[in-house]
Parts: sequence; C-alpha cells; structure tokens
Amino acid sequence: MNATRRQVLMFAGGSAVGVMFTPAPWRLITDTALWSENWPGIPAPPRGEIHTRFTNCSICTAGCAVRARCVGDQPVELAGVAGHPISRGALCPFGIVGHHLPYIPARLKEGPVGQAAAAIAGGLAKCGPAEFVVTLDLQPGRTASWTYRRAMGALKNGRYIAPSVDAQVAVDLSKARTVLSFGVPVLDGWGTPGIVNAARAGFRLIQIDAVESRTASMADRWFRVRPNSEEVLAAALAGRISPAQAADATGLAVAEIAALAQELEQGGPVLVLGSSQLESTVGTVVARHETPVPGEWKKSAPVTDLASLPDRSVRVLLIDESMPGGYLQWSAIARKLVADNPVVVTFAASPEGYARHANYALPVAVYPEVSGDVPPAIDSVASTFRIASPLVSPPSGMVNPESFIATAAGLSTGDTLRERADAIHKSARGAVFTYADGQSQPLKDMKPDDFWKVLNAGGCWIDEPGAQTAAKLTFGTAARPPEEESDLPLAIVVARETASGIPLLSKVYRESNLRLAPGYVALNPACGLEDGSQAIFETLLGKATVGVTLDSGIPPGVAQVSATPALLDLCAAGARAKVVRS
Amino acid sequence: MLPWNYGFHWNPGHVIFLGAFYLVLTTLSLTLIAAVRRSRRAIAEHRVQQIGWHADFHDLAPRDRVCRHVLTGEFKRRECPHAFDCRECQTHARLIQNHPAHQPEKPEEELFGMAFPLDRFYHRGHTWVRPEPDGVLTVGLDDLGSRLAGKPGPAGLPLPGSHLEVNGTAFRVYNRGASVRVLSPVDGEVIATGGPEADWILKIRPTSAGEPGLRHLLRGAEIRPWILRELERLQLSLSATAGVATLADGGVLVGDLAASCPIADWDAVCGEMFLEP
Amino acid sequence: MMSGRSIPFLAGVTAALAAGWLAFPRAIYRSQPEPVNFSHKIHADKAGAKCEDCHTFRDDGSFAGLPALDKCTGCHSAPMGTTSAEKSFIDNYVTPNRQPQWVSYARQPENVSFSHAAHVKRAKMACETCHGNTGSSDTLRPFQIDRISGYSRDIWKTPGTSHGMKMADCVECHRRQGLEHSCLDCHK
Amino acid sequence: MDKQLIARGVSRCPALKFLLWIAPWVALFLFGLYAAALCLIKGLNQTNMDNRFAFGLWIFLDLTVIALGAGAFFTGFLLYILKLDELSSVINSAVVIGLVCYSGAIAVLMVDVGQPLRAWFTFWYPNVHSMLTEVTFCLSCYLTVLAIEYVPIVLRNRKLRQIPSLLVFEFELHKLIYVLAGVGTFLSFFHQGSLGGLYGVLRGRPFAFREGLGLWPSTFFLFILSAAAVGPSFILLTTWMVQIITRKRLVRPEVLQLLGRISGTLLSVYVLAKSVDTLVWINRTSPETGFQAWQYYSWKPFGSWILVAEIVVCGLVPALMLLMPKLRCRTGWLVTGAFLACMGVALNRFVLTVQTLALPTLSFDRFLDYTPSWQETATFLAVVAYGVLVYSFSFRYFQLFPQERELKLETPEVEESELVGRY
Amino acid sequence: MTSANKPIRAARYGMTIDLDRCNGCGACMLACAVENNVPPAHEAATDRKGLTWLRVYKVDNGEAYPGRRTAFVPVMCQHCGNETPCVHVCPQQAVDIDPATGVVGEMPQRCLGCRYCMAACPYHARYFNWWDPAWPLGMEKMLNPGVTPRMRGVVEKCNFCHGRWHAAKEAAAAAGKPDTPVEYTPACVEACPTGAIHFGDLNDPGSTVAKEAAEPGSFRLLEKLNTQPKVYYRSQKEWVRQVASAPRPSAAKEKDRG
Repeated sequence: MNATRRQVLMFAGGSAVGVMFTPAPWRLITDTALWSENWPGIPAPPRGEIHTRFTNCSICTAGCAVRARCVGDQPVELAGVAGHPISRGALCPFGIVGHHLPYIPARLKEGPVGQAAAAIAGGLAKCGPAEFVVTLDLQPGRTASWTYRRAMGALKNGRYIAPSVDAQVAVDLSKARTVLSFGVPVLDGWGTPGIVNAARAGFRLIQIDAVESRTASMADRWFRVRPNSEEVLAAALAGRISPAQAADATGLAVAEIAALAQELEQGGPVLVLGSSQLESTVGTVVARHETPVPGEWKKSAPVTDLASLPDRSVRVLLIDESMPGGYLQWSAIARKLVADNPVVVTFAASPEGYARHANYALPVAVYPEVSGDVPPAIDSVASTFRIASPLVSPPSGMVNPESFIATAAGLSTGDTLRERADAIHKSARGAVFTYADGQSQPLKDMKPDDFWKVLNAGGCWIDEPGAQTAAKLTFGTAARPPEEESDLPLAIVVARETASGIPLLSKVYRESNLRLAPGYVALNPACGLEDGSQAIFETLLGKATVGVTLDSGIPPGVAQVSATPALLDLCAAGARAKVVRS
Repeated sequence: MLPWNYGFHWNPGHVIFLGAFYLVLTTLSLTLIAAVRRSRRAIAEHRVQQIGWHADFHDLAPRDRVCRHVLTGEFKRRECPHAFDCRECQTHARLIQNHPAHQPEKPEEELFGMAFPLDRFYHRGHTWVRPEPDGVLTVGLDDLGSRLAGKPGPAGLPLPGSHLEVNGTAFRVYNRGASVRVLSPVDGEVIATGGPEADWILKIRPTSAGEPGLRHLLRGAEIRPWILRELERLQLSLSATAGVATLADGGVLVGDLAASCPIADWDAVCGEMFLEP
Repeated sequence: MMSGRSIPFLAGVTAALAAGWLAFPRAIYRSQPEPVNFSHKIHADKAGAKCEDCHTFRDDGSFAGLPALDKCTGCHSAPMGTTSAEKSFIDNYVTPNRQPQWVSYARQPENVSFSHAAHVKRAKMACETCHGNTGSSDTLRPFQIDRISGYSRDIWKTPGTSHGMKMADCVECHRRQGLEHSCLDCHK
Repeated sequence: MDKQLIARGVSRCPALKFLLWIAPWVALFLFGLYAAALCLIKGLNQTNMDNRFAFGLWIFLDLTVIALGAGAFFTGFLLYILKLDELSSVINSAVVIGLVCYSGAIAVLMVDVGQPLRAWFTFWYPNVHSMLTEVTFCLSCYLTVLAIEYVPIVLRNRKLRQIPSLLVFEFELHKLIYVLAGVGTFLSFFHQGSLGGLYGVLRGRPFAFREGLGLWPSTFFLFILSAAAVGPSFILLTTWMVQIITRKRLVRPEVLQLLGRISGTLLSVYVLAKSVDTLVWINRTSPETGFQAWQYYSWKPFGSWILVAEIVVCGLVPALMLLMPKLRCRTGWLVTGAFLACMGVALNRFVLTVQTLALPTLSFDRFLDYTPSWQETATFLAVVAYGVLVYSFSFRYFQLFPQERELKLETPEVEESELVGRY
Repeated sequence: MTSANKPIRAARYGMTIDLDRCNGCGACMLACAVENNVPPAHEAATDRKGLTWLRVYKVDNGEAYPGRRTAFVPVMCQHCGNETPCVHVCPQQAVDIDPATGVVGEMPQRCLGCRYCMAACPYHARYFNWWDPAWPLGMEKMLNPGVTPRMRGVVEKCNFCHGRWHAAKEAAAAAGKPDTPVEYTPACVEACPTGAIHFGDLNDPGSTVAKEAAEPGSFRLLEKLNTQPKVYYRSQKEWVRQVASAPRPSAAKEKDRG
C-alpha cells in the first residue's frame, strides 16, 4: 500500500505522542546527563587500600621528612612528619609536589650514554700533565660526593669541585636573639622550614635588602640599601669605614646606621648571615661533627673550589646536578676549560641547567625515584644521615651519576649508602628517629640491619650537636665583591626560587601571580616598557629575551631577575644590566 | 518539581512556585484542548463554510464591513455585526419595513451602462436571486459581477442535489489569474445549473420558502447607493493595483473589465469585489 | 469518519509504545560476563557463613569490596570439585596466579563516597537491604551496564530488593532516617 | 513562483529579490551556528569569559532582547485585556518579534551554560529561591505561549487556510487568544522582573545589590517597568524600519503615535522610579555594605556619565519626546525617541551585567576588562540574523500588518509622503 | 536542608589565618591542588581562567617604591554563614550548606555551569572548569581517590577538604565513635610550613579557631556585606587589616597592575 502524506504525518504524530508514555525519552535524557559525569577524558582515580610510606625529601639539603599517602604503592599525597626533631612536620611547596617531579614536561628522557663514556675515556687518555679531570658536585656532603672524591682521587689529575667548601659549619638559630641578614632569604627557602619557623619567635630579624624580598617583608626590621652595597654597610658596622661613607654608598641615613650598630650591641647574641666582615656571637655558630664514613674513603680528593684551578686547564668536566644546589656561573666555569675540545658531561634531569653547555647531557632519575642520602642543612646543628628512599620506580634509560663516574674513573664501588650506614653505626654516636612510630632511640642500641631498615623505611640518624665556634659565615652570600665594572643603567637583584617546571607548581604560581615567573624580569613602571611584554635583557656577559613584569615596589634603576640558569649565567656578582624593547 | 524528587519540600516556596507553574501549564494545555475540541465539533457540524466566511469577513477592511443601512444613509457609521447575514439582525428587521420590495414605475436601475433589474434581490457578493413563481430561486451573477468575472464566467458549479448555504461558497470564478469563490446568496438545494449561454447560473429550492429567507438581500432603493459604493471600491482597488483610474470620467463600463485594463492585479481586484480578502 | 482517519495515528502510538517498552530496555544495556561462574550459595554453606568473611573491612574502616585471588586460593589452591567452573577457575586464575577481573554489580559512580562502615557498622544495616539475595544465589546473574551512562543496571534496580541504588533510593531511606543534610554527605 | 503563498491584495517583492535579501543573513546565521557549535563541542574555553567575568556578551544579549521583546506581551495585554483595539494592527508583528527575541535568548542560554545536557535539572530539581529558576521557568513557559500565539498567524496564510481543519482550528484558537494573552502577561511580568532580580539580589555585588520587597529587589520592578516601556517603542521602531525597507505603508501613523504615547508615559514613570531607586542606593543601600557609590564611578571608563546617559539622555529625553504631541506627530522625533528609549534599556542591561562584573569587590583585586571572542560575537550575530530571517519570512507569507491592504487602497497623506521624502 | 532532619550536634567548621606568618610560599595552594585533584594548567589558562580553590593574593599597601609594603592573603571559599550568596542563586540546588558542618558544598555533578554563583560570590572563590581536566601521561595515577575529578563546564570551589572529612567520618564509624562533629585537618592547614592556618569548630569555645577568631587582631573580608564568613584573618598591621574593606581606586595601584 502507499501511504498518503497525511497518513505518514498522522503516524509520526501518533508515535510522537506514544513515545512520551514510554521510558525511552526520559531515560535518554537521564543517561546523557549521567554520561556527562564521566565522559571520555576524565580519569578515574585509582581505588585500593590506603598505605602510608615514609621517606626524606632530597630536593634540597633541608631534607624534610616526608609522609606519603599511597593508594597501593602509588603516592598520591605528600606531607611532613609531625614531631620530627629537625623538619618538625613542615614541608615546602616543592616538597609537597615532590612526587610530581618525574612529570616535568621538559625532563631529559634519554642521552648519549655510550658516547659520553667513550668521550670521557678519550679525554682521560688525552689529559696532559697540566690538565685536569674535574667533577663539579653542586650538592657536596652526600655519599655520592664521597664517591666522586674517591673517583677523582683515583685519577692522577682528578679534582673535586664544590660551590662551598666549609660544609661542616652550621648556625644555631635557637641561640640567636638577633639575626642580621645581608640579603639572605632567611624566611624564604634558605634553611630548614621546620627549624626556622620553630626558632622564628625567638629572634629579631634585621634584613638588609635592596628590594622588598619576602624575607624583608616579614622581617622585624628592614633596611633598604642600594643594590650591592650590603658589604659596605657590613664594613661600616665592623668599623672599617665611617658611617658617613657607608651612608653615601648605601643610601641609609648616618643615624640609621648608628642606630643599627647600637641595636646589635644590645641585641646579642647576634647571628650574622651573608657577610664575612662581621663576627657572629659565639654560640650562634657550630661546627658539626663530620658524618662518619668508612676509613678507606678518606684517601680521596680534597674538596676545592673553582678558583683553585688555573684557567684553560680542565680537559674533562663532569657536572652532577642531579640534586640541585648552589649554581656557579657558566662563564666562570667555561674560563677553566681547555681550548681544544674539552669534554663536558652533565648529569641532570632538566635540560635548562648546565646541560645547555654540555657535549653530553645524560638523564638522571630524580626524587622520589632514586635512592640517595641528603646532607645536613646549614641550620642543622647536628650532622644527620637521611636517605631519600624511592617511592616510585624511575623510567628506563636513566643514568646513575655515582656509579657512572666511579666506573669512568675505574673505581669499583659497592652499595655505598649501606657501607656508610654501617660506618655510622660503628661510630655508635647519636640517635635514630623512626617516622612510623615517632620514637627516637640511641643508635648504639640498634643492630646494623635494623638501622639500615629504619633508614630505608623512613628514619633519620641525628648526631650529637657540634661544638660551638666563632667562625665567620661566608656561605649563603648574597653580596659577593663586584666582579666587573659596567655603566649599564640597572643594578641586578636576583629573585629567589622561581617556579620550577613541576606541572602543578608552575600552574599555581602562574595563576596566582605569586612569584616572578621563570625568564621574567621585574622593573619599576618608570622603565617605559609594557607589563607582560617581551624585552631584551643585556649584561656585559651577553643578552637574553625576557618577559617584563612591572612592579612599582621595585626601585627605579633595579632589575629583579628570576633565578633561571639562562639568566643567572648573565649575572656576575654586582653586574649591571639594561633591558630594552625587543 | 514533583514531591518525590530530591530537594522537594512541602514549604511555601515550593508550593507557591510550582503551583503557579503547573497552573500555567494546565491553562495552556486546556486552551489548546478546548480549541481542538471546538474545531472538531465545528467540522462535525459542517460549519466550515460559515467559519470560512466569518474568517474572511473578519479580514475585510472596516470600510467594507459597513451595514447596508449606512449605504442608505440611515446610519452614519455602523459595522455589520452579523457578517452580512441580516436574517438574524433585529435592527435590520426594524428598518426593512421602510423598504418596499420594489417600485413598479422604474423597472430597473441603469448605472454606468449596467443593468440591475429590480425584480430581484442582490447579495453583497454580487449575485442576484430571483424568486420564481414555483418557489424555486434563480441565482446569477449581477452585471458588475459578470463583468469582473468576464469570459468564461462561472466555473466549479455545484452538482444538482448538493446543498448550499448563505455566504457559503456557491461556485468559483477564474479570470486572468484571478481565482475567487462567489458567496451563495441563499440556503437551499441545487436543482439545476445553467450553462454559459443561459442568463442564470443556479436554480435552487430554498430550505425556508418566502420572504424571510431573503431578508438579508439588498433590494429596491438600496441597490443604487450600494452599486455606487461598489464602483468606488472597484476604482480604488484598480487604481491601487494598476494605478489607472478607469472610472474617473464616470463613463460607461466596458464589457470585460479585465480585458480593458490588463495590467491590474486582477486577483486582488476580484478578491476585493467578491469579498474574499 | 474520525476513527477511520485516526487509524494511522493509533498505529503510531502502538508502535512507539512497543518500541519504548519492549525494545528500548533491551537495547540500552550491554551485558558483560563474570570471569568465573561463582556460587555464593555454596560458599556461604561451606566457606564462611557471613558476607564479611570474604567482603572484608580494612583496618582503617574502609571496605575492601570484592576479595582478591589469595582469598580464594586459601581453599582453591587445588580443584575442590569437578565442575567446569571450578576447572576453568583453577586453570585461568589460580595456576597462572592471575587476579580474576570481577565486575561489580553495585559499584557506585566515581562521585559517590559511600561508607560501608557507616551503614553496616554504625547503622547496623543488613547487606541484603541493598544487595538483595546475592548472598544466597547459586549462579551469578549477567552483569549489565548502561550503554550511555556506563553504570551498572543494579544501580537502577537491585534484584531481590524493592529498590535500586540510584540517588533517589538512597535519599528515600535517608529521608526516613531524617539524615538528609547536604549533597556532600554522600558525594565527593 | 510563491505567489499563491502571499496574501491576496498585498504586493511583495519578486522571489528572486527576496532570496537576494535573505542570502547574506542566512550566511551570517550559518557562520554563527558554526561558532556556537564550537562552544558546545570544545567547551566555553572558546569564549573570552573567565572566572571573574563569568557572564559576558551573551547574558547582556539575553537581557536586552528580552526587554525589547516585551512588546509582545505588553501589546497583547493592552489589546486583549485592556481592549485597546487600535493595536490590533501591530499585534501580529509584535508576536513575531516576541517569538524571535525569546527563542533567540533561550538558544543563546543553551550555548552559554557549561553543561547543556543538564539544563533540565533546573526543572527537575528547582531551587525556588533562585531568580534564575524563576527566569528559566517563565521563559520556557512564555516561549510556549508565544509559539501558540504564532500558530494563528501561520495558519492564516493564504494556502494553509484552504485546508478546512486548519482554518477552523485557527478560528477557534483565535477566539481563545485572550487566555494566552493573560497567561503571557502573567509570565512576562514575572520573568522580566526576575531578570532584574537576577542582579538585584547579588548581595556580594554591592554595585548591583538593591533592597526591595521581601524576595524581590527593586530591580525586579524596575525591569518590568522598563521592559513594558520600551516594548512598544521597539515595535514602533521595527514597524517603521519595515516600512522604510519595504517602502510600504503598513500601519496608520496614529497607531505608531499611540505606541509612542504608551511608551513615553511608562518611560517617564520608569525614569522617576529609577531615579528614586538610584538615590536610595547611593545614600543607603550601597554605603551600608561598606561601598561608597562614588567608588564605582571612579573606575574608568565607567564614569558617572554612564548614569546620566542612562537616566537622562536615554530616559528622560525620549520620554519627553514621546509625550509631547507636537513632537510625537512628527515621525522623525517619534522614531528618535523610540530609538533612544531602546538604547536606554540596552544601556541599563549593559551596566547591570558588564559593569557589575568589571568592578572589583576585594580591595586587592583589580578592575577587569573583557572583550568577547569571535565565537561569542558570531553567536550573537547569529541570533540577530535568525531574527531577521524569521521576521522576513513571516512578513512575506503571513499578514503581520492587517491594515496593509486597506492602506494600499488609500492615497497616501502628506505626512506619509513627507516621511518617505525625508528618509 | 529539611526541617524533618534529626537534631544533630552541629559543628561550625572555620579557619583562622595569621597573615603575619604567611610568607606566600604557596604550599597551601599546592597541597590544596594535590588533595582535590586539580589538574595542571591548560596552556591557555590564565590567572583568570585557572583553577585555584585556594589562592594566595600578593597584597600591597597601594604605595609605590619606596613606601611599598607587601603581605600575602590566602583566599579560599569563605563559607559564608548568612545570606550565603551562592546558595540562594543556584537554580538547581547544586550548592548547599551542610547544617552538620556549616560547610558550603558545591556539587559539580549537579551543576549546569550557568556561573550565576560566580557572579554572586564577592570573594571570587568559585572557579569554572573551562577545559576538561588533563594530566601528563602517567600522572593521573597520582590522583587522590577521595575526591572525584570534575568535568568541563562546571563550577567548583573549596569545601574544607570534604574527602578528608569523609575519611574521618568513616574511620569514626568503623571505630564506633560519634561522627558529629568529627575532627580532621584540611590539606592547606596541614601543609602550611609556618603554621599560619588553623582549622576547627567555631561552635566549640575551647577550640583554637574560636579563641583566635575572638581576638582583637582578627577580621573577615568585606564584613559589612554581612555574609558572616567562617574564615577569619589576623594581623597586627593596620594596613593589612585594611584589605578587608572595599577597594579604593588609586592611580598608582592601577598603573603597576597594568
């Protein structure tokens, strides 16, 4: 039969009416709405039993104790360990997203391992009598550092270089009533968050800073001095120059300087940070006992600094920045390299550091993938031994710098961490704090194996406090003597700790405008550039493209630079710069 | 929304708000249902033709809806409330007495060369009705109407035996793109249809015999003013559609109007004159 | 005359009703087999009398849900019968020590935070209240999921109970208990 | 070719010319649809709205078109309830405009929400305290009403009325139209109001926050008033524009003047109420919440000029223009007045939507700017194009202006020719 | 939300934040993001299109160098206790106040994304998912099972770490302890290295928060709006307390803010 149009319409109308009385349409709108709850692209979090695992954070020397909330074995949340004698349950922003470190998008994933080994061997062979094989260790004091020293010691012209030499001197904030800081970011990632915050109530913080750093804004007293004039003020306070001279240089009033000196007189004990010209009160500075090491390790290369090497003398340079630490300017390092193709091998997770200058950039595993110990922090009065035991497994193709360098130098090593743990146990000094139960017990009451177990399952060995000294503190120096003269208009101030590549960290900082973004320069609005615009940042050492952030809090004539290696390489101490429209 | 839904509570807010909502929905659906039921009833009661005419009448310009007694000057202004069906009009029943059926001394009206014999009644849709001695009514197009219709004249004539009603469609007229229906002047059953050569078109046996059945038709003295007005309207619509004032000189109308001014939108003109907007 | 006209209309209505009530409910669900034809009945008789014996609570009070393989291998390290189900279970899971991928009839959506502890331990509710007679069933019924929403059919209607596990069902009970406070009581 | 669809006795441009007219609008419409599809498929990240500018161009559009579309309900109210029969000559046009405005607004709302699939939750789990719920319910109901009111207009099409059942249905439905008008009026009062309430209740936005009668802030009533005031103006404006574009006389000038008079009267009432409300807000409401009113206007570019523009230039001035018979009877003044009135209401909606969100509430927060993305703009234009299309088709095939035929038969008066001459 | 509900020992969870201790390190923001499965930023996300349930604002005294002083103000949902702006405006009950906790809860799965609540919130504590969430490959394994990820097109905000609240309640239920009110610690409180944030039951006069909230130095944002927030800020610095009040536009401020 052939239906008329009318019939078709009637049928359609009928079914339209009829379908309203069936579950179909209602169920469909319900289901589509439910579908929108879990449509493709929305991951379902893993379900499973919740475990707690412990480790120590190895992102910096604070080495804060970490409690990881894990689903199965997968860490999902990191937090501090309450009641920890050193880190006191605190964890810095980096520590909190530590478990995301492996997911930095720019992370180095593979590198020319074979070629690197070959090149090093070649370099060693070519190495002349006046030439050196150098390992630059940005984070000295670790067990790995000892391995490097041994490896370099095993070579006839090996050298071991570290940013700072006197690693055994520490400050005791709890003893100070006044802390005089020359540009040291005391309250902003300098020491161990737990220790600083615990002691904060006990001391008066006097901050000498060119710009209002976070520490300056939180300090009890902030003296705003002209950029790079901190040392002059120190000299005046030390009585080397007259307050009047200092006043001209620093821009402070003579009266102010006098008042400050007065304050230091009465406000003792005084701890001086960031200047070698003033002496801290006895008691505020301690010399830690050295963390024990196996006897045979002792015959190894001494810790020296870059200055001790003649220019154009380094044939092979191995740089371990697997655990970030102090940053030496590349220009200073490059000066030491031999002229005819030196071998530079870096061990790093990020391509933005020295890897930019390396012939061979080798990828390394990062916290919390890798097992390694964390040297004690500057404000830890006692030596410590803490192991960052892995929470997740590293991706394939990662290089272990310790064993790599040892092998390259022909040094055979065993499980160095375990050896050192045993050495410590032999010393029978100090106590062991166990994170799981929050109990602390003398080391001597422990069996080596238990000690080792505790160290790996979340524990920390704490030595007896070190002896008090009156050593002058030169580390954490903000104001080094100017290395160059230039007539560029802007004085440079380096901003602390800008956002790293950790996805959440950079997100949060970017979306809250809380910190100077990497690759950015903060200028006074008077500079004539637009906020957020691109510009050329130029010093005597070279130029780089930067983003501009206008901030009326920055003094005119000052450029606050984010601490990204690419920019740090351009900023020698006391360097001056200019920023021009690109 | 509904009492068993999550978040519904028997508190004033919900009751008032949702009450109003459901009230509105009910009103709307009831209105629609009422409209549907009424129209079904109308169709069942064969009121389609009536309704069609009423719809048309509603669409007529107010000027075209005037009462016949305005034409004769008995009223200044009055709009016909009965869609030209004076049979149910009390006012008309009163006034009709003043109009004798026809004046013998003048056998027929002669207007602009058009013949309007007074022996018959005229419908405002330009049909005439002549009562025959045998009680049958003869229906035809009046002179103006047939000039508008021109050749071939009426078409789509109803079959003998079919039933017509006042202001229903009697037959259609096609002429130069014009296609209009012609209103039936009377109720009744068609008994014969005249061909092109005959001067009449339909013979109808009326349902209600005699005068009252024809009370709604124009007669006698009403015819002249009516025709004058109709010519006015014709001229207007011609001038509006064609821009030519055919009757400006008041001369004699030609046989086939359409042929005389071909440019005119003839459909519109016929629509005007045959009261089909 | 109207009736004659409305035949196609009525035909349309009937067709729609048929499609909506008969065809649609079949079409909307997709079935998925369980790895093993498991009999709760037998295990209730032989292994443990109570649901909690296999569907255990963890120390932190969270509910472990479906037991892992080691629970089974406690007894089923070797075949404990000659049924084909037993055999396939041993061959496919016990021997290769592979976790059977059970599909959960009552798995709640991701955005629901359902606490068994609160309902079983605090409110002392019987498992059957929500899970019906599953405990005494001899075979596993086919697991069906909604093609669009991806939720288990039991969420719409739990066999052996008067209700399903849709929000409306939870709410209905919470209302009776006077425990209807906030969305985030149960949602996460 | 479409002659038998066009009403008898009115003249419409040839089909080809009509196609040429709609072609660009169709193109614009399709482009807008594409943009809207982008927003639906890829999400609202296609727009330039953000967490702080949560509402943008679209909400402004909704509020404005719905205010302008108010002519539909208000004319219906005046015609069917208050029996102002002169208005029967524009009611059809008003209904079409209303339909266009409301359907357009709802379409845009559907794109504007992040999860359109859940839009029905508002009906299923309504929070009756929310102005938006009120808006949603009333809008959808009233759109239904308008659709039903539109049916007779369609069915009166020359071709369709030849089908007996449709003819009869139209006739019977039209007899009940006053019910719809009543319901429509009821709904419109509420949703126009709740659209105003939408912002008036925002305690967290002292710039918009107004005290009022219990549940309803003063903006609730101001919106009703302003909508009722400009509705006729907009009809006046559109009718006039159609007359210009089609070079036809569609309604008698008296009708337009009547519309103008109604508009003017209500507008003056509105201006009065608005001024009072503003004074109360400046001197009481705002300071009580800790905000001094001058602060709002010290954020450039939203200086106090905007207040003057809204209340005086686009409020008082047009009100006077429309009220003075001398001015009103001259089309130039009449149209200008109507135009200003519409601008005024648009400005009012703009201020409430955009300025409210641009102003900071927290002291450490900054003044915000916002420029719609091309997707937003295109969607916006699509609604305009959609409106033009629906109206064009309706005008061509349905009788939007019953007076058109008879006016065609009349010789134009001086005034009219003057009008044509001037424009 | 129902009158029919059983009477409960209601808590009023609230926070006190010591602005003088906050050095703007951002640990709280990160802990919050980790706890609540906030995805990493979409490349097109800005400070106005991103998700930061808890946002630390860098606040200054409005002066330029040399007068400039800086402080940091963590702002999360203030959990208004009175006339809660967002609750009243939500058209479909996706936002409600839990009478047992006083927490203002947002249900992303009920939300249709009309963003009316965002326009209503004076603290800009509500965030819209402009994109579907996306994590670098493998990182989604690190999501917190206690909180469900949100889809594109819905609003979300701080809920005082409801995941943790649920966990605490479940533990209480398992241990047979009463669960109203239950004690727990939100992620930001736990994470703050300087211990600037405290959390607890404002109804319990013995609690730290109740005490600190009553102290002279403490204030709430835009108090005059009378929304009765449950988040209290504390500072000894007068100009810092000024941030609670309405903005005073000043040329200098605008210039450097760009």
